[in-house]
Amino acid sequence: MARVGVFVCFCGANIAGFVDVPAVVQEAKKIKEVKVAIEYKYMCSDPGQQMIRDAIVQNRLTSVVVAACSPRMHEKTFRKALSDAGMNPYMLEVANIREHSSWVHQKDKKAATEKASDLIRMAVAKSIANEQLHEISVPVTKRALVIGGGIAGIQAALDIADARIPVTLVEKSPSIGGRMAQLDETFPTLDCSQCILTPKMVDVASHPYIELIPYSEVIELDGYVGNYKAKIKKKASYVDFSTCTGCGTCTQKCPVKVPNEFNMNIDKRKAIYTPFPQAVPNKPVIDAEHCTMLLKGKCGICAKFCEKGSINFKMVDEVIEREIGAVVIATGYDLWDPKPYEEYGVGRYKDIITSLEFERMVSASGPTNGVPVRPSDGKVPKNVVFIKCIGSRDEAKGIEYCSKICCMYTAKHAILLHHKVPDSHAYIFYMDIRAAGKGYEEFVKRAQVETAATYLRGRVSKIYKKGDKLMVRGEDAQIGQVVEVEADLVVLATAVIAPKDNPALARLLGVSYDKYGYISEAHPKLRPVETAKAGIFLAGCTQAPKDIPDTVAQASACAAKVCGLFAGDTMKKDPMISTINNEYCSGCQNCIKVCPYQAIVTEEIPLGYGSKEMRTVAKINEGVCQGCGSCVAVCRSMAINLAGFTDPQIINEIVAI
Amino acid sequence: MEYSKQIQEIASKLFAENKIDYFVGYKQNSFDDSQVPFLITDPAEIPKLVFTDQSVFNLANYLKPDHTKRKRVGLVVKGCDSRALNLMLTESQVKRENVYIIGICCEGVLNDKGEKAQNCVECVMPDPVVYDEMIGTPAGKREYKVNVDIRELATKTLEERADYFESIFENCIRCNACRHSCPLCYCAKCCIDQETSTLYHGANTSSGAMHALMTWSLHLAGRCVDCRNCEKACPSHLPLHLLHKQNESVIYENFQQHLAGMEKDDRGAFYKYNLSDPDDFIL
Amino acid sequence: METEVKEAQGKIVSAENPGITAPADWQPVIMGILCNWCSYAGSDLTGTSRIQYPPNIRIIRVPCSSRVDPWFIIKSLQTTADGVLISGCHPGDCHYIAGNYYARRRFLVTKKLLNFIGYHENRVQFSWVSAAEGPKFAKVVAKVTEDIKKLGPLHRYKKENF
Amino acid sequence: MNKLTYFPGCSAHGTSEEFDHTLKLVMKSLDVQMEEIPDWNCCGATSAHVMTENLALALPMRNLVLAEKLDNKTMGIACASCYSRMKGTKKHLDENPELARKINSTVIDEGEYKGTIDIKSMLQYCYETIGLETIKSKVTKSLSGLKVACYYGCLLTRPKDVTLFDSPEYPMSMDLLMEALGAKAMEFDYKTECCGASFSISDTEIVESLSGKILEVAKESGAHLIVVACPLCQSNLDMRQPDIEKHTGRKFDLPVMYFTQLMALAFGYPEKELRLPKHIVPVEAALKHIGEAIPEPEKGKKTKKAVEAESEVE
Repeated sequence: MARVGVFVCFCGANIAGFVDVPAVVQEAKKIKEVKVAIEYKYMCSDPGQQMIRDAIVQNRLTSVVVAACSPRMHEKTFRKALSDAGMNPYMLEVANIREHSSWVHQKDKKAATEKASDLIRMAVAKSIANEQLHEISVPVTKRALVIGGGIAGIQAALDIADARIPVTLVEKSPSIGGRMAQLDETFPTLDCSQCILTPKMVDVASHPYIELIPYSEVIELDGYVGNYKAKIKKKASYVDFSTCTGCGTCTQKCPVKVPNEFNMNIDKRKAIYTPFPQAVPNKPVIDAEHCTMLLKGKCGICAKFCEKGSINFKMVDEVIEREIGAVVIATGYDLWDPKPYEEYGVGRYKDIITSLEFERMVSASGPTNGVPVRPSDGKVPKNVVFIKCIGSRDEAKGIEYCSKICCMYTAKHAILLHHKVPDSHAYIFYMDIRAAGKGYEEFVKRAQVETAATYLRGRVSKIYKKGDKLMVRGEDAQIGQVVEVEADLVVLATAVIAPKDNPALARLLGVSYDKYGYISEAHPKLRPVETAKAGIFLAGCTQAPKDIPDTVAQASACAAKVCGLFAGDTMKKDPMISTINNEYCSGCQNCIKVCPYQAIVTEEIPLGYGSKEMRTVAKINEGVCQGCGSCVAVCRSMAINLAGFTDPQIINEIVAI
Repeated sequence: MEYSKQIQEIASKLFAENKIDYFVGYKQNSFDDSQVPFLITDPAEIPKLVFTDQSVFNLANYLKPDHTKRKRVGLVVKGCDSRALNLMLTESQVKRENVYIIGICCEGVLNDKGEKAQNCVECVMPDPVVYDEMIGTPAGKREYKVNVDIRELATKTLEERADYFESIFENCIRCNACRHSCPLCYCAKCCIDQETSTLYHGANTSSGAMHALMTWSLHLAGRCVDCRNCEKACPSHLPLHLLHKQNESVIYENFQQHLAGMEKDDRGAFYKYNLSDPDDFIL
Repeated sequence: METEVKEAQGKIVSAENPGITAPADWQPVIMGILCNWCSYAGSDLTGTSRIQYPPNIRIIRVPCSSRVDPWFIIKSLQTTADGVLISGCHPGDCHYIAGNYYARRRFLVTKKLLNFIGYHENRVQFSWVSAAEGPKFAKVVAKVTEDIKKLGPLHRYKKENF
Repeated sequence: MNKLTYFPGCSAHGTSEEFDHTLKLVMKSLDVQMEEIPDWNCCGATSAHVMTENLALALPMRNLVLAEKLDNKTMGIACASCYSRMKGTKKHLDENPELARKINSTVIDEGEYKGTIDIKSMLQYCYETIGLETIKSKVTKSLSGLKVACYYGCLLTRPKDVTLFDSPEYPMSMDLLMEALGAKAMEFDYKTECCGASFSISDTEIVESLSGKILEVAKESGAHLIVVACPLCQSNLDMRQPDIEKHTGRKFDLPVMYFTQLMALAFGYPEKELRLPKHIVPVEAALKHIGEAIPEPEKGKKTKKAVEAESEVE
């Protein structure tokens, strides 16, 4: 025989003001299973919870009904109170008499009171059918997979690994480092990017808990949070990293020259190459698209000169598997191609370059040894025009959003230009200056004052050639006139866009992405580093344009999330999921058809007791089931039930009034 | 329609080649010209097998696990029966290799008044949709027509309909013959018999019957193939097809003209969805 | 088909069955089954923003509209309720990806079937209410309550003891 | 024998008579029969569409209705702004059939508007319909040695979604046409900049500054003359050149010719057929360059390198 306790909350005047609480309590007392009914000012307060705990013990209650605010508010609080009193927390039912009665029927106290009593009757009836439930614990594989070896991936990997959790870091290019490795100095402090990045890269390579898999891609992911299985394709590098010493002879000897993507194709690299001197791992790979040996079967010079014999032209792609518990997506960003800006003569004029090309030029280790030059004639430019918002904030030609970092790096470029070419002058056409961030506004000021860069507010309408100069015509909105600047070099601050294979990756991981191709977060404010899929997190520009500080912060946040997920050997999970009574299951497998999470599988059980013949029935995968109940409603045999919302519970509610 | 000979030949062939353990067909009734389902294990009985327009029953019913004990069965099916069988295969109640299907291109069977049965007049698919051997010449898919009784009832007032159906439910004696005769009611334990639910389905009252029959028809919505086995089995001669045909017509016109058991791997209208499904009835 | 409701000598005359009348102050009971993530949250919002609506509805919480088995509706109509309102997430917003699409199909067939055997179509109603649509929830409840008041008390298939 | 419905526009019979004349010559030798629309009316350019929208639509619409009567697929338009008005109107009417019916019934008695005809500027017609190969084949006197700057003006390729022809910012069709005639089309950035047309009466100073810019850049490019496809452009750049020179104190003497004139020349018509006297800035000097050898600029080599850049072996 059920023994139910009913605890009615005044919620100050919130409930008591519009519902006759004592009357409600009297009504509750009339229900035959109700052994005790108590009212109190604030049930959620400590004394309130204490009353509940005491009542449970004194009256040997089998279930508890709290009539108060919405269960979405305090269900957890009261469940805790139950378990503190040694009762199964899932024997609690909450009657929502505030949001559903006192607050919405303030003009009719009688009706509100009746309704409150009804809601309590329903809750009592339901609680009688409640079953004791226990948190489900799912085993977790304590290994994280980080996709992308840029600063975001590096930071996330290091932070996770420092917590002694093994990390597999997958990078699709031959070296980690990403975009940040291409930068010269970083705003707003102007500390050299290489100097702060390369030590971290080395840490990654040497960290006992990090498995670095360069020149590879994730091609498959299945399983569920804590129990993913990833397939990783190692692209053939044609160099045996285990024996290669990275001496670099092969790269010197290789006769094939290819545009160097790391330097934005300003100079050449070889067909066997390491992307840049500080590359990690510092081992060369062969670019199969250009190596004459692989293409035509001639040459093979690198192999001749390699003392270790590490070169192996027979090498093929290899697929490896890893069992992992969580994934961090950190695929970074691409830059928008300014081709559509025909009125600027993009593509026709060599002396119009993008910011990243400029960045490589001013980089000390860059193709021009740190001196910006005009691609057309190699002269050092005196007047340089920087144009912002190329593609950004431009529905007509580019994308609507603001790329966030251009204002700052353009200011940086003006300063760097001044450092490298003291007698030069920078003109900056801008729409707005967006310098929100620690030390950012000051940095822009510095560009304007120290380096006397000329900031012109307005769009450039035209660039045309005059002799070997480029005439940049635009509006200066502040003086309301058209101005023309005679430029030696024009630098376009092109928009930040999502990597083009983001959507493909998102589909393969089963996470969602927005119309631009950026990976979507679970909640824009409250869950900014999680995706909607449990156990998959995101860091850096793969979510949206970000500067380095934000990226690093988010990467560390991901690490914290991963560590949280891996705390303890098992994950705790809400027990309100489907359960199958396979005695009743007739194996029609319609539940499998409707389950949105592939949480139902089939299993073979004996036809009858001790029978050799087997029959097929459905089986719930507790780790995957999210408890939506779709399967319950389609199960004609009523073999499936949803813990916490079983048919008996709901029917009890229906018939209780 | 007289295929007794062909069926006998096939049956004896199957037994001879030891392809089957059972053969399920029809046998002439001794006392009148009606027929009864006939399950044989002994080839000697083959001559008793018949098939005419009196072969009304849906023999797919005899593939239910508890009937055939998962043995290999030779089975005679008409168009509608084959659709039911198709669903049983899709819902993995029957192993395809365990059943040898003799599909009949049906010309329609007779009702007890001796005229062509209503469901045969309105039949959309007289040919077998799944078979190992086909007898007769395919007539092809026919145009779907909303059941005549449904159309007639639609013209009645709400109150008239209510009274009519209440009278139907009052006459139900809850013998569950309809369920047992339905090839698609194969559940290991029917929800109506379950301890947890008997309480709610109620006893032998009009409301109990209403609840049971409504639940039953909703479980068959998008699956019922209109073989009318249930009606033939009903001792109170209730027009059980009304509920099923009503659901069928709603599903047909709203969900891409869905008809039960026509294609393989089609589980019925409730086990898939379409983004453009009607939404106007929702506030 | 259905005759319009008549207010005859202070009595409510059922639009479903003119034979049935009820006192003018008769209040229907409406069983509301709401999905946890959109509609229940929406109804909470109605409360927190103090939007008033008729007190006739009794709310049951389920995780998703796809959890609603048609026989909950039949059950309600047979026992305590004069009408049923079922509410879930808008198409595309389902917390469980596609639950409400499956539910939508079942609801349509159930609604038509009930109407077929003699229940007025307004007895059972459905709505999509998002977690942000507090005002809409109030409107929906008001409308459903109004409709069902017109129909008068439900008399058929009521079970006294079970 | 191609047939073409021809809409000359007001200027063709006046200021730009040489355009009209040479166009007819060229079309003859290209074996195209031009049927001028009988009783055509003003396209309403510049004035109508700033007054009332419906008038601005009605005027071109009447022409379209007349054009549809002589059943040719295409209608060719000499003047760029007529072209813009007509094509713009057609697009607008096709998108708003209701409006089309209204205007048609109220003001136009010539018949029903069907919206069947395909509108092309004469340049577009030469480039797309006739094709450069055919034109090359007709060249008897190559213009090699002549450096030209092709000026398209604002309307020939704009707005993009109306004209659906060439690039709105840096079109190349006329340049390629000129190359086909043997002339050298220079890199010219101002090919689509505004010449100040609509101010040519009201505020000549603006015209002078804007057109001046164009002339300046054209001069920079090293061209001997400017090629245009629009009467208004021609008159602005040609007629105003002396004043502009007076103001800027720079000597341009850049003749401004219609592409059809050069085509006629290349097709072997005698110079007198080109109506050269009509030009303010004398043309003869520029045409003397025909036959000169142009020193190959190092630009060509550069591009070759660019090709190698893909992958080269030492």
